[in-house]
Amino acid sequence: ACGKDDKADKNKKTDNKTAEKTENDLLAKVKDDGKILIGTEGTYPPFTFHDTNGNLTGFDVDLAEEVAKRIGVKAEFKETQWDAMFAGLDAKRFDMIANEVGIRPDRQEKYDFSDPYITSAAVLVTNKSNTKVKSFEDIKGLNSAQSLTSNYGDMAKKYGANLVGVDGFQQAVELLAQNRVDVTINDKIAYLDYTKQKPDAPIKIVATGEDASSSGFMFRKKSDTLVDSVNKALKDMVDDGTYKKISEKWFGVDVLK
Amino acid sequence: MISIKGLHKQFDQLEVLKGIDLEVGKGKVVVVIGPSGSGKTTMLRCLNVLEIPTKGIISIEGNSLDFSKNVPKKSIAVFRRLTGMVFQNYNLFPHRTALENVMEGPVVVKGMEKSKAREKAAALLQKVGLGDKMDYFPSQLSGGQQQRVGIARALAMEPEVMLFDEPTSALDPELVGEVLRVMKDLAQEGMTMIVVTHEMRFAREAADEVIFMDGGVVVERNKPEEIFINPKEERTRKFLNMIQ
Amino acid sequence: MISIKGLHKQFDQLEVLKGIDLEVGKGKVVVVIGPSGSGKTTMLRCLNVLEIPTKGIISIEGNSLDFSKNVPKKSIAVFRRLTGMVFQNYNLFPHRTALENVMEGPVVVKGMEKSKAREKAAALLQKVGLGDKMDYFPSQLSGGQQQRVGIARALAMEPEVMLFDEPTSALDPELVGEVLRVMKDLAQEGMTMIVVTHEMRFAREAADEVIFMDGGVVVERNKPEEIFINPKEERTRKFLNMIQ
Amino acid sequence: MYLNSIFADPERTARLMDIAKTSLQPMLEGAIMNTIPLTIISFIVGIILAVLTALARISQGKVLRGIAGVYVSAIRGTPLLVQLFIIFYGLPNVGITLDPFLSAVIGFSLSIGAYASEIIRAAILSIPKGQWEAGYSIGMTYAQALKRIILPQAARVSVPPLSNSFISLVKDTSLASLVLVTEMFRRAQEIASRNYEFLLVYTEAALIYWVICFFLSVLQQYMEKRLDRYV
Amino acid sequence: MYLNSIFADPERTARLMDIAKTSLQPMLEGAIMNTIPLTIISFIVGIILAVLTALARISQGKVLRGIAGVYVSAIRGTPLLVQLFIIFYGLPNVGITLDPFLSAVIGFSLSIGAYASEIIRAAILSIPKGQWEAGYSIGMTYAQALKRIILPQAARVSVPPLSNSFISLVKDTSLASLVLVTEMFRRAQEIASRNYEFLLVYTEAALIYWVICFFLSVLQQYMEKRLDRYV
Ligand SMILES: Nc1ncnc2c1ncn2[C@@H]1O[C@H](COP(=O)(O)OP(=O)(O)OP(=O)(O)O)[C@@H](O)[C@H]1O
Ligand SMILES: Nc1ncnc2c1ncn2[C@@H]1O[C@H](COP(=O)(O)OP(=O)(O)OP(=O)(O)O)[C@@H](O)[C@H]1O
Ligand SMILES: [Mg+2]
Ligand SMILES: [Mg+2]
Repeated sequence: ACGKDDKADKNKKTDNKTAEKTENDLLAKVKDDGKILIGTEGTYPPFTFHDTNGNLTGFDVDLAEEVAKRIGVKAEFKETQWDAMFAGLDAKRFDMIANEVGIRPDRQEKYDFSDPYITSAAVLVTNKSNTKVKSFEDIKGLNSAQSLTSNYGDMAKKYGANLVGVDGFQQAVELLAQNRVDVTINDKIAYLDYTKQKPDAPIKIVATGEDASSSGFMFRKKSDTLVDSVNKALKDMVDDGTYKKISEKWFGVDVLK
Repeated sequence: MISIKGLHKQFDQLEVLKGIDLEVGKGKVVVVIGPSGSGKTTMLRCLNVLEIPTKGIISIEGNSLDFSKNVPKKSIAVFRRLTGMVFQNYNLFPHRTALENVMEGPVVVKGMEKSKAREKAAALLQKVGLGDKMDYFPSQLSGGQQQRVGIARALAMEPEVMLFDEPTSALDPELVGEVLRVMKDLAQEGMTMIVVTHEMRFAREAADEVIFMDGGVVVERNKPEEIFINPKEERTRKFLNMIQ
Repeated sequence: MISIKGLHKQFDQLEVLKGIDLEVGKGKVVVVIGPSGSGKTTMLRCLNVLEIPTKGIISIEGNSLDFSKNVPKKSIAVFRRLTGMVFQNYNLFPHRTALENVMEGPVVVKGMEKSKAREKAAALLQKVGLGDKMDYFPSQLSGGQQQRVGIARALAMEPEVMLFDEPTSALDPELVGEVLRVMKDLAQEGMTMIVVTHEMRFAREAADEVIFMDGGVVVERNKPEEIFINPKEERTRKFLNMIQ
Repeated sequence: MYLNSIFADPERTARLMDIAKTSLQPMLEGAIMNTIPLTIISFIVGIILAVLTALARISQGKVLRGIAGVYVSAIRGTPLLVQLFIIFYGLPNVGITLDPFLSAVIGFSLSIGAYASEIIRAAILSIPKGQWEAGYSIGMTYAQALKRIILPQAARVSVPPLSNSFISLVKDTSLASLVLVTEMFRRAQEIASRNYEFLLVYTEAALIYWVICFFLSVLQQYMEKRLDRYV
Repeated sequence: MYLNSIFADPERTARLMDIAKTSLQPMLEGAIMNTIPLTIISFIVGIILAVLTALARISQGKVLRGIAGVYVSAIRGTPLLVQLFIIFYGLPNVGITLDPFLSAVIGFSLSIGAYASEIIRAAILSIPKGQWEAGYSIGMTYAQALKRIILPQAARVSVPPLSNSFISLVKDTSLASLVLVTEMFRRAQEIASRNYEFLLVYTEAALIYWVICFFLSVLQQYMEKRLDRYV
């Protein structure tokens, strides 16, 4: 680097500084832009899905929108598949993920989470005609349809089931109905939504897990400023009853705990 | 003995053969001449049943097909083996060597043992002067050599009559001679032959009879020395003037 | 005036032209004969610069290219327009009508206005006797007609010299005449022509000189009446015997 | 059994009919707004790229030939999904952040460019050398002969295989949802994930694709006929 | 910037390197156990189907031609994903329940059968009529001429476009995960869904695909050369 390049170097440094600033202060950036980019699947009812008019809606969507409002920015949702959601967050195409993402230690290694906003139990689901499986202990050696993206797979493995990888709950149910697998472990709320839509589905809950798991909004690491204000907004919502209203709208009960 | 009676061939609207009658005695050599489009090729193709005539009867050595009725595929395949066809542009199988080209018929159609077929094919290639080119692919042979392989391939099926459709017209002038020589040898050995060609040397030296076709009919037939020097028909005279 | 000096052409190992020297006066007609592989086509292609000679000098009407040095692409394109080439197998553009084939050069290469080019092309087609076939595609024309379109296409570029590579050898015998007639007319109008052909009638009637090539060199050159009746070289005599 | 159960249960039949009806509009919207424009734009850009690549691959220049060769091999050798992934989620890491639609166009064009270049290369090589020479002999340059003589004839032989590519592209655009383009199949997924009738809704989407592809194959036949005019 | 950030952060670099290393084995396993066998079996079955379809489409029989035409149109016109979906999740509704691997083989074979039939049909039609006639003239039947004369020559012209299909198939097998076949890309998804490095792991999978496709294109070149022997 001779003299001539010095100036360019200097420019770069200052550039870097501003970049660093916005990088460390995501909240400031979001406020600057007046909008928060939220990644979501849009195909996971009742959390994030499209209503009959084609509009994106759901529990996570409503919550995220309310949070954005309280931060004072517009919520802009970006819909894509599960894998692309993570890559999109890494690539800074989204600031936050609102997709009922379970808070798990391995995820916390790479990402930041908000405080949990929902707690749900795991349920063991079988075909209606199945009389043998009565508890989680019974699934040892049986085939369990599990999505790659959920923590229920680990649970099934823990109880000794053989995992059959599927892309979502719907596929698992299809396999159960056709007796191609024996069981699936999944989110109780998702199960309830499914049976509401398809009351004649030949499936039933045979057991409910004791330890419930909780989900939250997900962020890139070092998003502290944004996470803090999101947490604050969440807390305010719980305090002033907004959260309860949204929860009851979707589930009829309060699902926070 | 070959006999053609009332042979007609129609393509869509176009009647190409308008009633051909012809008899060729065993061992005779007939040369067919005539202007382009007069139906020479079509007649040969009908004899090899590559075209199905509209009507007419063809018989070769007692086997006969009457095309006024529906002719079953099977009898066509059988009849086809009575004639050997040599094409203007050779139509050798490009993916087979000279030897394999000649063996193909005996092995596949006649079910001859490979070793026997190979022997036979080698002898035939020897006969047409290609003893040293047996393992060459067609693309590695000159036009004259390819045409001689074509002759050997047809001979391998031991046909009653050999049909030649302008066998030398795609050849360089200096390569014409080698093919004509093989054909003359065949004639001398007593092979019955019908040859469409404008090589007057061949007609003069090897033909028993020359036939002049025009507009789908046989206009004139005569000994070569007669027809060339003293054609009876005006149309024949005009045509001969044009090509000589 | 065309002059070729020390023209050599080598393909990989094979030396095809081994030093050709030739001069052709303005308005003269030269016929080139010789066995297959003797280099006749290669010589014509060198004159049209479809092949780049290994060494040698070609000059046409004062423009000259020396292939001992590196010749820029641009001068090749310019030089190419001095010669018009007529191919053995016509090489017409199949996706263009007869008229469009002839217009293509003037419009695309010379940038002539379309209407003017159309007029000119029509006149040329008239001249080669195809006034009524202008809107036909090549596939709809007989070989003789296609070859005449090929001649018109070359003439449309107003070359100094016309090169013909066996222009009639792919034609049916009765179609040969119509092409030769057009060529004879051209010769009479004073076009300089180099013609590779084995049509002895044409050589006798239209050539000022006949050149016999063999093994990449000019073996003998003479007036047609001399060379056919009384060739000086043994090789020439042998060749003439074979093709006649 | 399936059909049985449908007709045995009039309520279910009605539900399915209703879903089929109401899902038609959003899917068609997705097709018209995104699937079709994406397909057409990518195909056109891809074909231009393919011609250039084909020319590079048959050119004399070794460097040019090498670059084109690596491009074709890399694109043909790796999944389109990953290519789109890299364009949309990978490039921002090196400071290039592209629009969803633009990313999709780039991804699909690169893909068509690689596959079609092989087709066009073969087609160009199948035109007899004599056609080049006839062009040269009346004084044409390489570019002129290519444009006026060779490509129009190469077009004729390439129409059927290029249609194969075109028709595949129509359906491959469903990958665009990965980069946030709401094309038709994404709509189908949205609808099915709400009512869980995946089989029905996907089949309906397949039928719409079929209609589009049918029009394309009619276009193909028309082109073939038109270009065959002179044969 | 990305590269910068990787090398600026040695911990992250080490993590990525480690993921890349440990994910190689399961992916290769998926490739060897499923991706490759699935590709090869489906391609062979598909080609047989394609030849039969091509023959049906150029045959005289109107019914045969019609059936073949609808088959080709339906398969080319609809997404492979939906076809697999119907085979695996739809057929049980009418009482046909198939194995995952078998379902995948059927789906991919049907697909190759349709696309390749167009290629083979064009190749057969490109063999000069004189070759059929030369076969007939020495007494061959249709079947004999086809097998001994026409198909071997058609093979030559079809190798490049069929390789296109083959290479596409390698990557299309990633759809097999939909019907529960754990092929390579599924493995990649499993791995990435544990460590969330989708971009890295997918790119690694793409490289493995590339290697497989590279071998295929070497095979293609060998076949082309072998079949070009006599030209
Ligand atoms: N398959 C076909 N369909 C339609 N017309 C045909 C067919 N084959 C030949 N013809 C027509 O039949 C007529 C006679 O053709 P044929 O080839 O028998 O003549 P030829 O005497 O052999 O002519 P040439 O000397 O040019 O070979 C021509 O007008 C030709 O166009
Ligand atoms: N592009 C090429 N590469 C290699 N060899 C070639 C090429 N073109 C021609 N030759 C060889 O050059 C020699 C002369 O060929 P040329 O075509 O000039 O002969 P010719 O006198 O025109 O013969 P014919 O009468 O057969 O047309 C032949 O041996 C030929 O094989
Ligand atoms: Mg004929
Ligand atoms: Mg020549």
